[in-house]
Parts: sequence; C-alpha cells; structure tokens
Amino acid sequence: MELTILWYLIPSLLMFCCGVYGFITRKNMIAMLISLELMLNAVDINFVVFNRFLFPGELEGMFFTLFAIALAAAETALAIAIIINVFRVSEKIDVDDVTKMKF
Amino acid sequence: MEPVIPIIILALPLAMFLVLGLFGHKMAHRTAGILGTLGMGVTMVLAYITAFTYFFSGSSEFINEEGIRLQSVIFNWDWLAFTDSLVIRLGFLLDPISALLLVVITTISFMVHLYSNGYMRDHHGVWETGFQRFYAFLSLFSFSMLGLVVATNIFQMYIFWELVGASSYLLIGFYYTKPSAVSASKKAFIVTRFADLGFLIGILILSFYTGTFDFTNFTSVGVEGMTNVYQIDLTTSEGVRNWIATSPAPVFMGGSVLTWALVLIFMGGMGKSAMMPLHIWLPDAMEGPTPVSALIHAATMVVAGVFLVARLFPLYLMEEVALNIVTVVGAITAFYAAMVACTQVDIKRVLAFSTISQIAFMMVSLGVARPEFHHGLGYMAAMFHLFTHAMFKALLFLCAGALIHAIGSNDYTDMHGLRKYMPVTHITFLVGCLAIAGIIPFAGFFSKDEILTAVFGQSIFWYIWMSAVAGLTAFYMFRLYYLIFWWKEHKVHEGHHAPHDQPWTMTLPLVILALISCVAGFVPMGNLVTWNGHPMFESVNFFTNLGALDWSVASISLAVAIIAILIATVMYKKENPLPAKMKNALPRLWDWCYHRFYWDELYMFITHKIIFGCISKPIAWFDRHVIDGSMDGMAWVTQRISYAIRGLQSGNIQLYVWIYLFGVVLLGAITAICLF
Amino acid sequence: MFSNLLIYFVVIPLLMLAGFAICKNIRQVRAVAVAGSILLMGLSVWVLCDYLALRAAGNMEEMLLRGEWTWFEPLNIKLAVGVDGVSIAMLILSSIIVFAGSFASWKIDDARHFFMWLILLSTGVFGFFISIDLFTMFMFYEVALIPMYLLIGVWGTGRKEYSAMKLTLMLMGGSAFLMLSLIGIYFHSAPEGSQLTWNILEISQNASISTGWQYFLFPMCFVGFGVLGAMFPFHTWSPDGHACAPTAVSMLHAGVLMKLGGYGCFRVAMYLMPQAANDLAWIFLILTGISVVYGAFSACVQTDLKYINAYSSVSHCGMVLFAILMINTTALTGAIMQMLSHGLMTALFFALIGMIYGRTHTRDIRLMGGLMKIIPFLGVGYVIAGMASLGLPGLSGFVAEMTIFVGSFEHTDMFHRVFTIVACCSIVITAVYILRVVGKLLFGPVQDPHHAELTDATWWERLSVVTLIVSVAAIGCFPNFFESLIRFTFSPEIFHAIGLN
Amino acid sequence: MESVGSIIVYVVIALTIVICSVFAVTTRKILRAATYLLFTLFATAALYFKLDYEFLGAVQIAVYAGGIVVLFVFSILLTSHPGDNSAKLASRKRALGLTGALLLLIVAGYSLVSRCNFWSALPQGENPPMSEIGETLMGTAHGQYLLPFEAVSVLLLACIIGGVVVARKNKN
Repeated sequence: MELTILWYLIPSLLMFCCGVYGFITRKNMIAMLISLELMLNAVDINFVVFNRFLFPGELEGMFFTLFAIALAAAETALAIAIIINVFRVSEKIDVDDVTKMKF
Repeated sequence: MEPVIPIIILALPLAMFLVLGLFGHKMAHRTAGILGTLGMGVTMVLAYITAFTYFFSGSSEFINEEGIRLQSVIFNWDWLAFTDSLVIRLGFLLDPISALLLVVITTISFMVHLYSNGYMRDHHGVWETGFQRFYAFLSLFSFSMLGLVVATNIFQMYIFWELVGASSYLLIGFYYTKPSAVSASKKAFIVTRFADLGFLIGILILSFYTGTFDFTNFTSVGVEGMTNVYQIDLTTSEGVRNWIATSPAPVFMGGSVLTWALVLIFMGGMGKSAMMPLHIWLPDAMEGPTPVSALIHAATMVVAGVFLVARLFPLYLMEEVALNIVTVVGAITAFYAAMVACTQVDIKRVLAFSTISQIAFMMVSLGVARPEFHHGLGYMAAMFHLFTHAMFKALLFLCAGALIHAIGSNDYTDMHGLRKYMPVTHITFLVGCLAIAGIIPFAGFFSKDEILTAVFGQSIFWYIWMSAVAGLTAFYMFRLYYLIFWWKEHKVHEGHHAPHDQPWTMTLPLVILALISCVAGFVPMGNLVTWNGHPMFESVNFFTNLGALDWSVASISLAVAIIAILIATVMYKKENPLPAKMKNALPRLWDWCYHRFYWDELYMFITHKIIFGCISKPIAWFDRHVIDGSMDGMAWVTQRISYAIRGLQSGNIQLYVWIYLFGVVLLGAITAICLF
Repeated sequence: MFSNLLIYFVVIPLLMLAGFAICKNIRQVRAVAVAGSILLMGLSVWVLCDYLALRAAGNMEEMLLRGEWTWFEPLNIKLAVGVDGVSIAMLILSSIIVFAGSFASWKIDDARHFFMWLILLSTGVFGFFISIDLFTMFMFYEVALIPMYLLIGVWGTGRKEYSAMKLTLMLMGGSAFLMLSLIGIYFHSAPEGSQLTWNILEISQNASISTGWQYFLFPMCFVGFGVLGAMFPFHTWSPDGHACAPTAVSMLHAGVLMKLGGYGCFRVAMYLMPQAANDLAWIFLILTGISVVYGAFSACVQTDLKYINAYSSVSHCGMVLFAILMINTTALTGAIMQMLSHGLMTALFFALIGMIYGRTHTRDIRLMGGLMKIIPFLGVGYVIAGMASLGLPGLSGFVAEMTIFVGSFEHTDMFHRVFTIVACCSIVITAVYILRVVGKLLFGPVQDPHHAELTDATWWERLSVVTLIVSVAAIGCFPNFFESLIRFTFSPEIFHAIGLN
Repeated sequence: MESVGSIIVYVVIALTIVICSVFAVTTRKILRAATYLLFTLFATAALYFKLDYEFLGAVQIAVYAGGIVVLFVFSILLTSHPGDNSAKLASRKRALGLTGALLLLIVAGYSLVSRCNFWSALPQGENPPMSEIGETLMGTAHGQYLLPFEAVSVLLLACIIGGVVVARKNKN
C-alpha cells in the first residue's frame, strides 16, 4: 500500500472539522480557543504535507507553518489575557455572555 | 426740444418720493405737505410749458408744414437690451396724447396735492398718521403715471403700468389698519395683475413677431431729414400686419397672431380701466383716501387702458375684430355700470361706477373710430372725453371728499339737505353733475356729443344703447345730487357741530376744477389731438366746438339728459315714496343692481373655492403627503430594512462563524460541482 | 499660486476660520466675520473691475484670470480656477449675502462655532464658483453642503434634526448622481488615447462625449444639480430645511446654495453635453414648468412664513432652471439674472422673517397682524422684498422675469409657448401669495396685544436689510450692466447648446 | 511501496489525531479537552517527524505542546471553579455544529477525493539540514525570511505588552 498525499490530508481534514464543530458548539471560551488551535493545527499539517509531497526541495510550506505556530502562540496568549479579563468582570467565560460588542 | 424740462418732469416727482419716503418721518407734517405740493406745482408748470411748446410753438419737431402734428422722441435711453433689436428704453415721447395727458395728470395731481393738505387732517387740525407717507406715495404715483404716458415703447409702458398699479395698491391700502382697505388694495392689485398677464403676453407676442418694442415702429414713419421725429402712418401698421401674416405660425387657435396680441394687450387695458369683467376692483378701491380716488381711480390711472388703445390705435385699425371687441366690452360695461350706479348708497361707489361707465364711453368711442369717418372722430372724442372727464370727475370726487370730511360717513343716508351748510361744495358739485350729465355748455356735453356722433356714424344700435346710458348717467348723478343736498333737511346730531365748508386748501381746487369743467368743452380738441395728427378744422376760435356740433345728435342727447334730470328731480328732490315704489316694482332688478350683479360673489367663489380650495389646497396636500411622503417613505423603508437586518448582528460569534462557514461551504460546493 | 486673484476667495475664508479658532469672545468673532466679509466683497468688486478691464482691453477668452495647480497627477486632478461674467456675478452675490448674513446673526448662540461652520460653507460656495475643474468643483460643492447639516441641526429651531437629516440626505442623493455623471464625463473627456481631463474648458473644446453617453450622463447631472436647485419633485428638502434653519443659514442657503444647482446645471450639464441638453430639455422643461406653478400655488395656502418663502423659492428657482432649459441667449441671461435677483430677495426675506420671528416667536401668519405699525422698518423691508418678489419694476425680480419671458418666447412651437405662458401665469399667483402674507402679517389690526411692545430693528439688522435692499434696487434700476456682464458667456460660439438649438 | 512499519506508524498517528481531536471537542471536562489537545499536538509533531521535518516537529512540541497547552492549563485553572463542568449542549446548538462540520467534511472530502489525482508516493527527500533552515530564516535574498521573522518577533513583543496590559488588574 502506498501512503499517498490523500492519506495525510484526511486526518487533517477530520481534525479541522472537529475544530469547526467545537468552535460552534462550545460555550466556554477556552474550549473554543482549543477548537481554534485544532483548526490551525490542521492547516499547518496541510502546509507541511503539500510542501513535502509537491515541492520536496523547497522550504516554503515549512516556514509558513513555523510562522503560523508563532502567530498561534501570540494569538493564544492574547486571547487568554482577554478571557481572564472577561472572567474578572463577569465571573464567567461563556461566550453567550459576551455579546455586548455589537451594533 | 432740449430734454432738460422733460427730464425734470419725471425726475422731480421721483425725487419727491425718495425724499419724502426716506426722510419724511423726520419732517414736520406741514413741511412735508408743502414740499410735496410745491414739487408737484413745479412739475405742473413744467408740464404746461412742455405741452404748450408742443402744441403752439410751431417748431418743426412738433408740426410739419401741412399742420400735421408729429411724434417727437425727446430722449430715449437704453435701459435693458434683451437682444440687439429688443431693447427696453426709457424715453420721453411727445405727441398729442402724451402732451394732453401730461396736462391732465399734473393738473389733477397738483389739485389733489393741494387738497390733501386740508383733507388729511381732522376738524381739529390733527394730521392723519402717515401724512408724509401719503405724499410720498402720491409723488410715486405721479412719477409712474407720467412715465406711463410718455413711454416711447410698449415695455416702458408696461414698466410704469406696473408701477402705477403698485402705487395704487399702496394708496388704496393707505389706512392699512382697516381690514377692508387692506383687502381692497389686495383685490385691486391682483385683479389688475391678472389683466397685466394678458398685457404681458400680448407684448411678448407682438415684440416677438415684430422684433421691436418701440411704438414708433408699430405706428409711425420717421420724418425725413430729422432724427427722432415721427409721423403716424397707416402704412407702417399695415407693414406690421403683413409681416406677421407672413411669419411662421401666423394663426393661433383661429385668430391671427396680431388679433391675439391686440386682444391680450386690450385685456391689460380692461384691467386698469375696470372694464367688465375685470371691473370689480374699482368700487372697492374707494377704501382709499378720497383724494386718491380722485387722482388715481377717476382721473388718471383708470384711463390708462384708454390711453393704451389710443397709443396703439393704428395697429388696432388693422384688426377689425379687436376694435369690435373694444366696442362691445365698452358698451356692455357702460350700461352695466350705469345701472349699478343708480342703486348704490355709498356716494363714492356711485362715483366709482360712474367712472367705469364713463371710461367705457371712451372705449366705445375708440372702438367705433375709423379713419373714413370724420378723420377718426371717435379717437378724438375719446381723448376729449378723457380730458373733460378727468376734470369733472376729479371735481366730483373732491366734492365727495369734502362731504365725507364734513360728515364722517360715505353714505348719502347720513347727508341729505346739505346745500345750506356747504354752499361752495354744493355749487361745485352741481357743476360737476351738469358736466357729466352733458348739459350745454359744460365740458361733458361737448365730449359726450362727439362720442355719440362717432358711434352714430358707425352703428345705430350702439348709438341708441349709448344714448340710453347717457340718460342713465344724468339720472343717477342727479339722484345723487338731490339725495345729498336736498331730499329732507339735515338734522344736526347732538354733540356735533353743523357741517360746514372746508379750509381754502380744499376749496381752491374745487373752484378751479369747477371753472375748468365750465370751459373745458370749448377747447378745440379736434385741432390738437387726432389719431394721425391731422387737424380737423381749418381755423379755430373759442366757438369752434360749438360750431362743429352735429345738432341732430346733440339735440337728442340734450333732450335725453334733460328728461333724465327731470325724472330725478321728481323722484328725489323732496322726500317722497316714489323711489321705494320703484324699488318694489322691480325688486329682482333692483336687487341685482344693488349687489352689482353679484360679480364680487362670483369672483370670491372662483378665488376662494376654486383657486384656493380646489387647486392650492390639494397641491399643498399633495406636496406634503405624496411628494414629501414618498421621500419620507423611502427613509422609512430604509430604516425598516436596517432594523430587520440588525438582528443578524447578534454578537453571537458562533453564529457568525456558522454563517461564514456555510458561505464557504456553499462556495466550495459550487466550485466543486462546477469544476467536475 | 498666490499671484492669482481668485485663489483668495478660498484663502480669505480659510484665514477667517483660523481667526475664529483663536477668538476669545463674541466681539472678536464679529470683528473677524465682518472684516472677512468686507474683504470678500472688496475682492469680488476688484475681480469685477479686473475682468471688465481685461474685456475692455479686448481679451475675448472664455474665462479670464485663469490658474492651474496640479494636486493629483495620476488622475489629472487640478485646482483650476477661472471666471467669466456669470461666475463674477455669483461671487458678488455670495459676498453680499455673506456680509448681510454676518450681520443678521449678530446675536447667535455659540457664535464662534456657528461662524466657523458658516464660513466653511461659504468657502465651498466661493470655491465652487471659481473652479473650472470638475473634480475640484465637486469637492467644493460637498464642502458647501455638509456644514448645512450641523448648522441646521445645532442652531435650528423646530424639528431641526429631522429637517437637517432630510436636507442632507436628499442633497447627498443628488450628489451621488452627480458624481457618477462627473466621472462619466471624465472618462469621455478626451478623444481615445489622449490625456483625460477634468477641466471643463478642455472638455468642451474636445467635445468628445458621444451622443449616446450624453443621453446617459446629462439626466443624471441635471438631476444631481437640480435637487439643489429645488426642481420638482426633488424639492421637499427645501420647505422643511428652510423652516428649521437659523436666519443666516436660510439666507445663505436660499440665496447662494440653491444657485449652485442652477449654476451647475448650465456650467456642467448643458455646457459639456450640448447635444443631450437640446434633445432632452423637454423632459426637464415639463418638470420645471410644473415647479414654477406648483410652488406658487403651494405657497398660497401655507401659514408658516418660512414655508411660504420656501415654496416661493421653489417657484422662482424653477424659473431659473426653466429658463436655462430654453437654451437661448436671452433666456439664459435671464436665468442668471433670476439667480441674482432671487438670491438677494430671498435672502432679504429670510433675514426679515428671522428678525420678525426673533421678536414674535412665531412664524404663523394667523397669529400675527398689524406689525407694520409696531415695527415699521422691518415692515417696509418686507413689503419691498415682497414687491421685488412679485416683480415690481425698479427692483430685481422684474428684469429677471421679463428677460426670461422674452427669451422663452423666442421658441415658436406649441410646447414651448404653452410652458412659457404657464410660467407667465406664476406672476399672478406670486402676487396673490405675497399680498396675502403682507396683508395678514403687516396690515390690519394688531392681532396679539403682546406684539404691541416689540421694538424695531437694531442697527445691525438695519445694515443687513439695507445692504440687501440696495442690491436688489441696483439690479432693478441698472439691469443692463449686469446683463451685458452675463450675456458674453451665452454667445453661441461659447455655449454650444445654443448653436445647436 | 511503503514499509509495513511505516504504515503502522502512520495508522497510529492518524488514529491518535482523529480520536483525540474528537474527544477534545466533545469531552465535558475542560481540563481533559486541553489534555486531548496536547495529544493531538504530539501526534501532529510525530507526523512532522515522519515527514522528515525534524526541526518543525521539535518546534511543534516546544511551542505548541510545551508552551500553549501550558498556557491553556493555567488559564483553565485560573478561570474555572472546582468541579465545574461545561454545561450540557442544547440540541439546537449541537445540530448547528454538526451540520456545519459535516457539510464541510462532505464538500471538502468530496473535492479532495475527486481532485487528488496526483497519487504520487512520498518523494525522496532529505531532512533539511539545520544550517539551511537557519540561513533561509536569516537571509534577505529571494525566498528567505528575515523580514517575516522580524515581523513575527515584533508581533510577539506587541503581544506580550498587550497581554500584560489587558490582563493587568485595574487599580479601582
């Protein structure tokens, strides 16, 4: 059996769908953030896989993933800071409670 | 002629208006009165000089070797150039009728200025409020009227035509705290404005097809070898007619363009001269101070319509239809106004209707004038009557003013038997009545006789009709005379002193005008004013007019007048039940006459119910609710939609994500399906 | 750049704005406003003299005192200025009204900010009249419109927020059309392959807008400007807007801003797209013909002084557009005269209404009466304004209307004739509503005993009113000067639409 | 032809990824979700190793698994009360999530399966040497990444400051 590109992409797709499901259904903002990380990770995998399979000599995909990881780290840190701040104000971190940022 | 004097004639009243209008309220009443009167006096003298120069100097500018009087443009300044040929000029055209009118206007105006010094204060010598304003307006009116009669082109005439309308408005509404005066002034302005609309459109038509505004281009040819001197010549008018007949679209809705233009211009004249059915403003205009009625609404402004037709007379000769319309309108108006005058109670109203009737006489006279008949006798007769009528009607109005001033009421029911208390007024009023009734040798006799002769020459039917009107005239004037000065003895009210004659400032004009009314008939008008400047007589002396009478006509009209006066004497000299009997015998007719044939009600209905109620109000409603409503509606719909889609912006991030995802999936699905 | 005289029409107001920014009290604000407006008046007279001198010296160019400074190279946008007789007439009108308006708002609340916005507005107005670059023109046009929102919304009376919003939205709606058409014109401004331009003189010279495009762009452009010119049925911002605006704003708005509409209509729409102007004029002629009569009839039954005047403006401004659409020299000259005349007399009207309202605190004519006896100066002013409006000879309304009528009558076909006569009828209706107001408001017995104690005009009010009356009378008495100033622009060689007609 | 060992490794990795992802989003205990996330990240790192990207795998473990997950755990501890479970999901919400995820899965899976016609085996490749990675990251020539690197470093700095500012306790 040959492990073609498809075999690598399918777990990544499933991971992404899990992320989507989690992001839509979770109430807890940290849990939503976790789902977000899943999605990001799935994307990272894709970059790496495409890079490896289609352009074996190049490093673009790898670097993109590298930067994505850095960005994810930054984003998580900031999001968590916000969440903690929200928690201080409302003692809860449910996303339904933070709907004032509209209109 | 040097233009200095004509310029001053126009400039002086204007200057008086500006001075009195701007600084009048800082002046003493007496100063303002004297200033205004003096200004007008000087103007009068200058106008006399001008007219005298014109008629009698024999200068080649004014009369040629054959004795034909010429039109002379003294000055003509460009005021507004629409195109190269269509230029409004302000100028001074001196010809027989303008010279005549200069004399009439300045004379009456001066008399009125003088008279108002006494009239515009009460018995204790307290000046009327706004006395200075009154003089300012009088000066404005005189300026405008003078400008009107000396107009060199039809647009200048229109300009001053509007100005006299405005000054008439201001003067009728002089007692502006009185609602009736305010509404009368408004009515006068709007009715004449409506007529002016016709005038304006007429001007537009005429000027468009002829490419000129100048009167001299319509009616005259230039005199060879002289600039600015013209002679009336029918070939010019024929040229105009033929030119229009060959221009594009010479016919409009059945009438030739020239007919339309002339009829529309005549409509302007009908408005100003209070011809039926545009007469309704004049009786109401009597709300103004009586001197104003004498000046504007009897002697000068109201004859502007006659003057207008006379000015364009050679053009009117080109269109028989237009002249016939003038005749018919005049004849009907004359009869109507005379009928109404027989029943009115307010003495100024009687005089107002009498004025309408007399102006209608002039119109008829113009309407029947033809060059074939006695060198256009009707034209001369109209001008003659204009002149004499101005004198005796101003006299009558000033007498009425004296009576009103003394009694404090306009109705003859408050007067009766005043002959002993006010002898001067009595005599002068009687002179006026005799003049208007057409008793020899007073002024009215001659002019009215000429008119009747002219009518007789054209149509027997209208001759009988106009003679009847003349009889009615004599009847209602003497009815008025008897009801004021005779009927029953005056009872002195408690606490009132007996009425008495007035101060000299008021008496003097009465006497002067009465004297003029006695002798004006002997002015040999046939040699001074004719439609084409041709003199009617070989030579003239004091009795020319008398000698020229057509006694077959004159004796009949004299007889009619005397019979009418006798009837009036029988009915009204002593208090008796005859008038009441007559009223009861013809109740319907009397009612209609008394209510002026319900014209005012008809107009009220048209303006209030139809124009305001059925046009203006619906339009205003339409604007507020439909037009504005549709704009507001658009705003409303936008707002509704905004509110509706605002729910999507719920703040629920998960929903946003789902929608976003849905969109992405949808796009992906579409792409996937389309690509495979 | 500063050697060009015209640029100072923008520079002076901007300096005035800076001046207001550092003013400490109302006296200084007034001083700046008066000094600035006098400077502007002087400048406009100077420009007039310069212009006349150049013309007398035989300079027959279309526009004089031209200048050009690029400010966005890639799109060829320039600040291009230049004037002809019409623009000069408009500049003089604007400066007179700004002057009178400054005096009319002597006692306004929060004067500093009020004047800042007012002067910003007039910057736009002046800029609009001197520009010959479409883009700059449009920019100034917007600068003139936007402050109106704040001026009405903050300093107005009555339903001011609603009116301000309505006015701004409707005018913005017009601007949207306008912008579309201006951009359209830009992209057809030059023949294929050569440099596109915004400069109206060059566009007119190139004459490269195809007839099809003209048919598309002309209506948009005309409607865009027509909204500001209160063309039926886009006029409803005007009654509400005027009714709620403070005095000086009403004056400036009716007096000058509405003229932007008419000016734009002929300077942009008709001048650049002569073919479409000729072919499509009839559509707008119907609308403006309706405007003229419709506004007059509406005014007859209004009870609010400002509404009466606003509807009368609809009628008179309708006359402006009506005359423009007649496309001949006389009528177009008349249209500009009517703009001048209407600008001055409406400003006068609004000034007087503001002054009366400031005293009686009502604008309902049913609640007032006999004011002539109590406040004679204002009363006389009002009568004069009314007389000007109904076309009394010697005042400006007459010459303007007569020029229009004479010009309109040059068309011999039934369609034009009928509309000319319909327009003529408005002079009667005008008399009806003017006299109705004058009769109710000024004459008759005093309605409200409280009014008996009112005081007559103060010196600054007198100054404002007298300035306007003198201007109205000057035009009315010496019309030939103004008409010959204007007429040059409308020769068939310059204004191609006339040649095609 | 892939070696059996390699296939087994792949299967283990893939199963871990899928199962742990599913658990990470379905478990009701938040701390467990973080733990499942950790496993998923490890599995991803293993995938990178398997694809010969050792440096990337190391970074994945260090930053993601080591850094971010710790951050999560800390924040969970800071914000949740003891014994706190996530509330039960409303069925509407679950349906929403499921439809979204499944739709995505179907569409993406379909296009993936139908479009992935480049059935190539894993090409021969080498683990990029560390020096090459370093040069690529630090170079300024074409295809080198100094500028993004700097940008990311600035971003991280901003992030640190932002985090401090946002999370700082208000004085009042």
